[in-house]
Amino acid sequence: MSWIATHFNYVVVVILMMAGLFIVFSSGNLIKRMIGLALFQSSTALFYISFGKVSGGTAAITLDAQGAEGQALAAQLDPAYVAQFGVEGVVYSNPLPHVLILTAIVVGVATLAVGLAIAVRVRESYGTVESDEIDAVSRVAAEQAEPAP
Amino acid sequence: MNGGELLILLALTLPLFAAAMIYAVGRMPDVRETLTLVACIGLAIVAISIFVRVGQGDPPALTVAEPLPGLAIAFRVEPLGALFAVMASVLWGVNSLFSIGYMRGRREARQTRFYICFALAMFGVMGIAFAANLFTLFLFYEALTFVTYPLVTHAGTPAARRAGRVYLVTLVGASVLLFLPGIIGVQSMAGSTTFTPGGLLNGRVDAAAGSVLLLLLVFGAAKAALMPLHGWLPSAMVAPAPVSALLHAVAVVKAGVFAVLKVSAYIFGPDLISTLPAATWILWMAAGSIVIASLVALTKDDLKTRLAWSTVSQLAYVTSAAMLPMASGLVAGGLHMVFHAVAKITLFMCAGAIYVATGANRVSEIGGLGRRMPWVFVAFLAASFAIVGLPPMAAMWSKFLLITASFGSGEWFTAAALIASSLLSLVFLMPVAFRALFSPAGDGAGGEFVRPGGTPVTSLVALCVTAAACVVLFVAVEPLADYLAPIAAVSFMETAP
Amino acid sequence: MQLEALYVAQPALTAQAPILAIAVPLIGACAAALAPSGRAGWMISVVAAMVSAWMALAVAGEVMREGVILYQLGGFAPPAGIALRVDAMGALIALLIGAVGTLAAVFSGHSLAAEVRPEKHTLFQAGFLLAQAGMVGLVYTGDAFNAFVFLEVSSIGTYALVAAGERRDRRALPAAFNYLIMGTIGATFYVIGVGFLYGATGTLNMADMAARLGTLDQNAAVQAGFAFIVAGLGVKAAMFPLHGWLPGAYAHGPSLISLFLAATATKAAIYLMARFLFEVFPDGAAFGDMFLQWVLAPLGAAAVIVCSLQAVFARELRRMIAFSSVAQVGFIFLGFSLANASGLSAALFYMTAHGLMKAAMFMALGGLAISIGARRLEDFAGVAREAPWTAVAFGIGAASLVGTPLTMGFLAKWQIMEAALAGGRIWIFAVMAAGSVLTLVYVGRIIEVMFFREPAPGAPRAKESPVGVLVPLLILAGLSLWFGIDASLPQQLAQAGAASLFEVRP
Amino acid sequence: MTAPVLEASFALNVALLLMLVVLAAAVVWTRSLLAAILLMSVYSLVSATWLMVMDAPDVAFTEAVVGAGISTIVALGAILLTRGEAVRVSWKRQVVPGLLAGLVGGLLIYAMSGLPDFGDPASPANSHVGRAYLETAKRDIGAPNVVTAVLGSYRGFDTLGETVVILAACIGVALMLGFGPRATLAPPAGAPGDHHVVLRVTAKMLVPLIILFALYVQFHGDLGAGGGFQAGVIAAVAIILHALVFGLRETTAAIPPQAARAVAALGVVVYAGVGIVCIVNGGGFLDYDHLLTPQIEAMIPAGLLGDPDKPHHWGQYFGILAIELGVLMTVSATMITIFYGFAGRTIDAIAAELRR
Repeated sequence: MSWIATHFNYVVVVILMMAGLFIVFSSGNLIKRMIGLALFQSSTALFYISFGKVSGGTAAITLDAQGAEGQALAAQLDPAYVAQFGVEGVVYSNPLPHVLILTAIVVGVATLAVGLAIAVRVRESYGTVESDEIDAVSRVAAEQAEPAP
Repeated sequence: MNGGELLILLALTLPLFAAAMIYAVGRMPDVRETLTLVACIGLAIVAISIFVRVGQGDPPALTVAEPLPGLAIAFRVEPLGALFAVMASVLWGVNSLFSIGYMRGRREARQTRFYICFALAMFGVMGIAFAANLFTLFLFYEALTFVTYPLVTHAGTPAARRAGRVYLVTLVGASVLLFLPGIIGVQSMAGSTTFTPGGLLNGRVDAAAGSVLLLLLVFGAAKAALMPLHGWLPSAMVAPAPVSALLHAVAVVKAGVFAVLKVSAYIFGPDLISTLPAATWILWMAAGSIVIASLVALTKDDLKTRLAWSTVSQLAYVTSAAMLPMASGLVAGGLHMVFHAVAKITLFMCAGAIYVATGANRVSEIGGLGRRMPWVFVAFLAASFAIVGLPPMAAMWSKFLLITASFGSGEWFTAAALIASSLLSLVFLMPVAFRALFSPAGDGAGGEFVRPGGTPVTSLVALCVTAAACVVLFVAVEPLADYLAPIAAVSFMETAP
Repeated sequence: MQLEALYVAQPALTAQAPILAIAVPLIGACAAALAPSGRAGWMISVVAAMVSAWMALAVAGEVMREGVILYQLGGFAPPAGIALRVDAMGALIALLIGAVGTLAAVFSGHSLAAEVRPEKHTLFQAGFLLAQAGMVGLVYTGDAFNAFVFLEVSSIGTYALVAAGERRDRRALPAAFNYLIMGTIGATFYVIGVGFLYGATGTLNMADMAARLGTLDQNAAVQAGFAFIVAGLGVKAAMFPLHGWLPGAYAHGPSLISLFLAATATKAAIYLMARFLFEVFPDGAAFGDMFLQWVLAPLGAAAVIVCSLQAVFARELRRMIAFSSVAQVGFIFLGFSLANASGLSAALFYMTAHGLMKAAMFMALGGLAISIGARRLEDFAGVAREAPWTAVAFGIGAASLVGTPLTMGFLAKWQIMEAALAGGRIWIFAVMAAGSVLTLVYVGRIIEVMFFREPAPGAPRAKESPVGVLVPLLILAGLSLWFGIDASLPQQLAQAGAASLFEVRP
Repeated sequence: MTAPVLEASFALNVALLLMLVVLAAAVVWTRSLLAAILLMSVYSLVSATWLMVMDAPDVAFTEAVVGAGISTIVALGAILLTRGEAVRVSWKRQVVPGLLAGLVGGLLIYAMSGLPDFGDPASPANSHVGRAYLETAKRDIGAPNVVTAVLGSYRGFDTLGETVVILAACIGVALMLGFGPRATLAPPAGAPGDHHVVLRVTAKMLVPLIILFALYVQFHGDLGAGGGFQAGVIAAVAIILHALVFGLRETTAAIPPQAARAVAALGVVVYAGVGIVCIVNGGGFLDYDHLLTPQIEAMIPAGLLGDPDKPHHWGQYFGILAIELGVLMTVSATMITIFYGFAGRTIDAIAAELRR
């Protein structure tokens, strides 16, 4: 199997991360930056989930290997493979990354909500959500605060 | 708590207590000044008892706290420190007497603050004198810098503030950049900073590391005003005369040379010093300082500034003494530290006395004044003799020992500088007294005193006492030298040529 | 001061102390959010923070007696379950967080009234307690991913808390936004790094991870894990040049938050980084040492010099002190970069010292901010006359910052410099000395203005801080002094912590 | 032993990932924020589909409700209150960010080569702790859904932290945006909601159904995909739908903002309280096996909890149930609070702020 096939997921993850980071760094619009941040954060989800996938596995909800579903799954796989990597006759994907990513997604939405809320307040206070314009307003204010020479 | 600990504690707390009391009674000048004098006498008694104890071979010691293992705030008195403490406390008393007349005569503002800072400065001096290790010494050394800052800027004028800034920047900067790194270096090489007879670092460092540490520590003690870190001293002369007298002749600059002597005697030790190339470099620089400062003093018309440059030169004597590759140099340095202090305080008090009486502060203004202020100028003449090193003044001995030690160790350059400087000081000091005493009539001779009655009596008494002390110490030099001998681990007979 | 003297052990409580130090402020935060009035919220906040600090003290005492403490959560042994793992180093930092948190909570009573709208007080207290709980959790946890969760617990609320400074200074809003972006990128980098390590080792427990990394050959994933974790935590710890968020957030946020963040937030992140550097990658041999010598040390030095200079030239007082914080982080990293027990111990001690001194300085400014809304340095002219106690407390903090003898800051600098000399790193020693002088310059500027300059005519006059501010303020300043004279408490913990890490790393 | 990689699901994996790349590129490209938000919504749905392919139904569920659902609503609310278009950024300003992103990307690509192959069942990640959960979950916890077992019990402390993060977001948004002046304003005359009878009737029918579904998701969590997070968001969606159709005033009358905030805090109290109860009963924090003391078990009529002789996990069961309840409370109340915050903000409020 060529490297690109075994690591395809990771390459995509990297591309998505770069896209997210690029938006965060390059955009001056606060809302757009939050969107980029969300993209960046969600790419870590893809990262974790990718290495938790087990070939031929199924979701980590315990099945009865003797049941219909279990039988159907086992039929697609080499019995030796199942014997080595299965748990009680069923091959599951790794549940741990799923748990971690559930947490990460929730953290992501929390960050998004707080970030957007701050952005809204910035708009109310400065009349804009563009970094350049905010900087300009701040600079003017700072100069006014200085006493006349 | 044994008697020794109690004595050290007393020596440290007495000035602090005095400062607090002075603050409390600040509104009653008479009480305030009486208190100061009482404190001076008390401190002098304590210092002398410590001095005696050390002489009897029972040096007091006290450990206050140990913030980190191996890093203690501790005190242990040795002969040099005891001598320094006695000298400072006695001169504090004399100077306080002088100050009373001067400050009242000049109607100076913020007198309470002045006395408080003086008391606090003595606290710093006592700590420096008794410190058992470099860390403790450093602590009080810095404290001394900060409590004397308000004294330097006492006048509150822009010039005073500028001088204060130079003072602070030079001293603190040198401490942080040179002295402290040096101390940390010692700690890391030796595992402690305790002053050890014979030298803490002796046998523990190689010549390169030792040289670096020596340079750091000697130049870090910028209060010793070794060129090129001398600039703060002349500029600090904007302070009132008592401040110059006590601090710039006794407490501050002497703390600097005292630190250099301690470092030389107890951190490096004469054996190590004699092997370090840096010691020789410092000797050369000190010799340069001696001559250059004397030359500069020649050009100054302002009396106090002239004296300040003379101090720069004289301090370099002590530094040279500490760096000589000969143990007897240390004794000479210790003696010179004391003798110079007595002489220089006299000179500064005379300058103050002249200023308070006539408002004159330039050499060119004092022609003929001697007729009207004979005591002042006789004292001035006596002290000038001491600075030059003429008999029957005590400073003759220390200078003599120093020159012989230089010859003995083959440092011809230093010896030459010492002789040259003596001749130069003859040129810049003698005319002052002569002009006042023997010039038939001068610019300042005719007019009235600025202050009716001339120099206040207390001030006059003070400067006469110290002038007399210059002579008395001439006789007492041998016991003193013997007292100091342990620091160099040699006896006076060996130091004698 | 001996820990045992401070805390009388109560076995039943002591066993649960690590989790209670986290859970109590968490529940306190909920209670504060439900509180009927700002006053009630304040009282809840004080009590919860105090209990947390008390528990942290219990943990510290236990650690000194027993060594490392393990606390299994949910009754599952690691690596399956999450465990708290407290060593002396963590105990020290948690103690710092607890102490500063308690004093900050007391202080908040007056400062919030002046700086935040009354209807927001309860929420503000809740957010503050969450931040405290998050930081203690971050320090105590022995699980790499759990650390991320607590990193976020301590951060998400504080973004909004910083932004709440807008009432006084609207620049708080963009500063908070910037903080949020940078903080989130940092946390996400950390997660990516943990992902790599998890991918390489299959575990999230830090001790287990360390054991498994020891058996692995160096590969790209492990190295990247290391790099991303350090970079991510570097953002949180304001490691130069990733510190861009810090000056704004500290300078424009409400006093309470500036004070608390400055004293603790960067410390918690630095602590976590230290655990990765010295515990999880115990002999990341070539890689780890190369990083310490060629990356961390130069960055630390650059922070010391550049940010001290920025502080020298800053015009706003709080900004000056914020830049100073970045520079101080540089000092701490210089201590780390020595890569030996004495360097790490010194750096830990420095962290504690810096936490206490910065808390005192920011709290003093907060106390002054109640009466004058000043920002520029000149506006503070002569405050020593109007508010002597506050100014003195600020001065003590500043003295400790400079490294004046008899303050904790002196011993901290002393230790790092001594360790640098002992390790033969003369250049680090020289940078420290130069940094100290620069510190002296800007602190001198501040002190000169505050103590020796006359107030400008017509300028608003400062008032002495109310008692509710003065008490915690003077305690903080007093701690800086006390530990400058008897440093045994922090020193014991720092040394024990450093020693325990370097036992595994000959 | 090589695993069957190029199966149908792998092709699906590749296709979906490529779609994600295209969507991300479009987000980078567009200047319209509305378009970007909608694209992100689509992105979330696609990635939810991909997560199903990756055998992560719980995550897929969450991504769908959170990413495509609530995040989109919040972001739309934000652009309504700010502006809908980003200013064009000159290419010069994009060089440095591009280089930075490229640098990180390059490091990542280099590092990824050190990771095990995709789908490798023997990789460290899939063989150490992750596999241990699969083997022990049934014995220790008894819940069929291993993700729920890990989430609720093995790593229950993480989940507590996560719930607290949600609460922190609630507090943060409430601090920033308050509860919305609009909530107290009378609706403008002739508000559109009044005329859409069909909409109102449908909504009225939908709201209870959605809530019912939320409860199903909640209680089904230990059997299949689902749990407190997903259920909480779904429940919040019901409330949000109500607000959209009937107006914020009506909704806040039914569920006052203060009540929502209180529920969010109480959720964490419930969660942490379970942990404290475990401590009081002599266990460790969140050690659900100590949730039911022998005394309590004795009080429950025999047989109600099944055969007492068989190994049972009622402590774990009740524990997970209780903490999921806490999660549900916090998540739903927080989502509602966030919605109130954004929806309650008006242009009038903006004007008032600017005047102030």
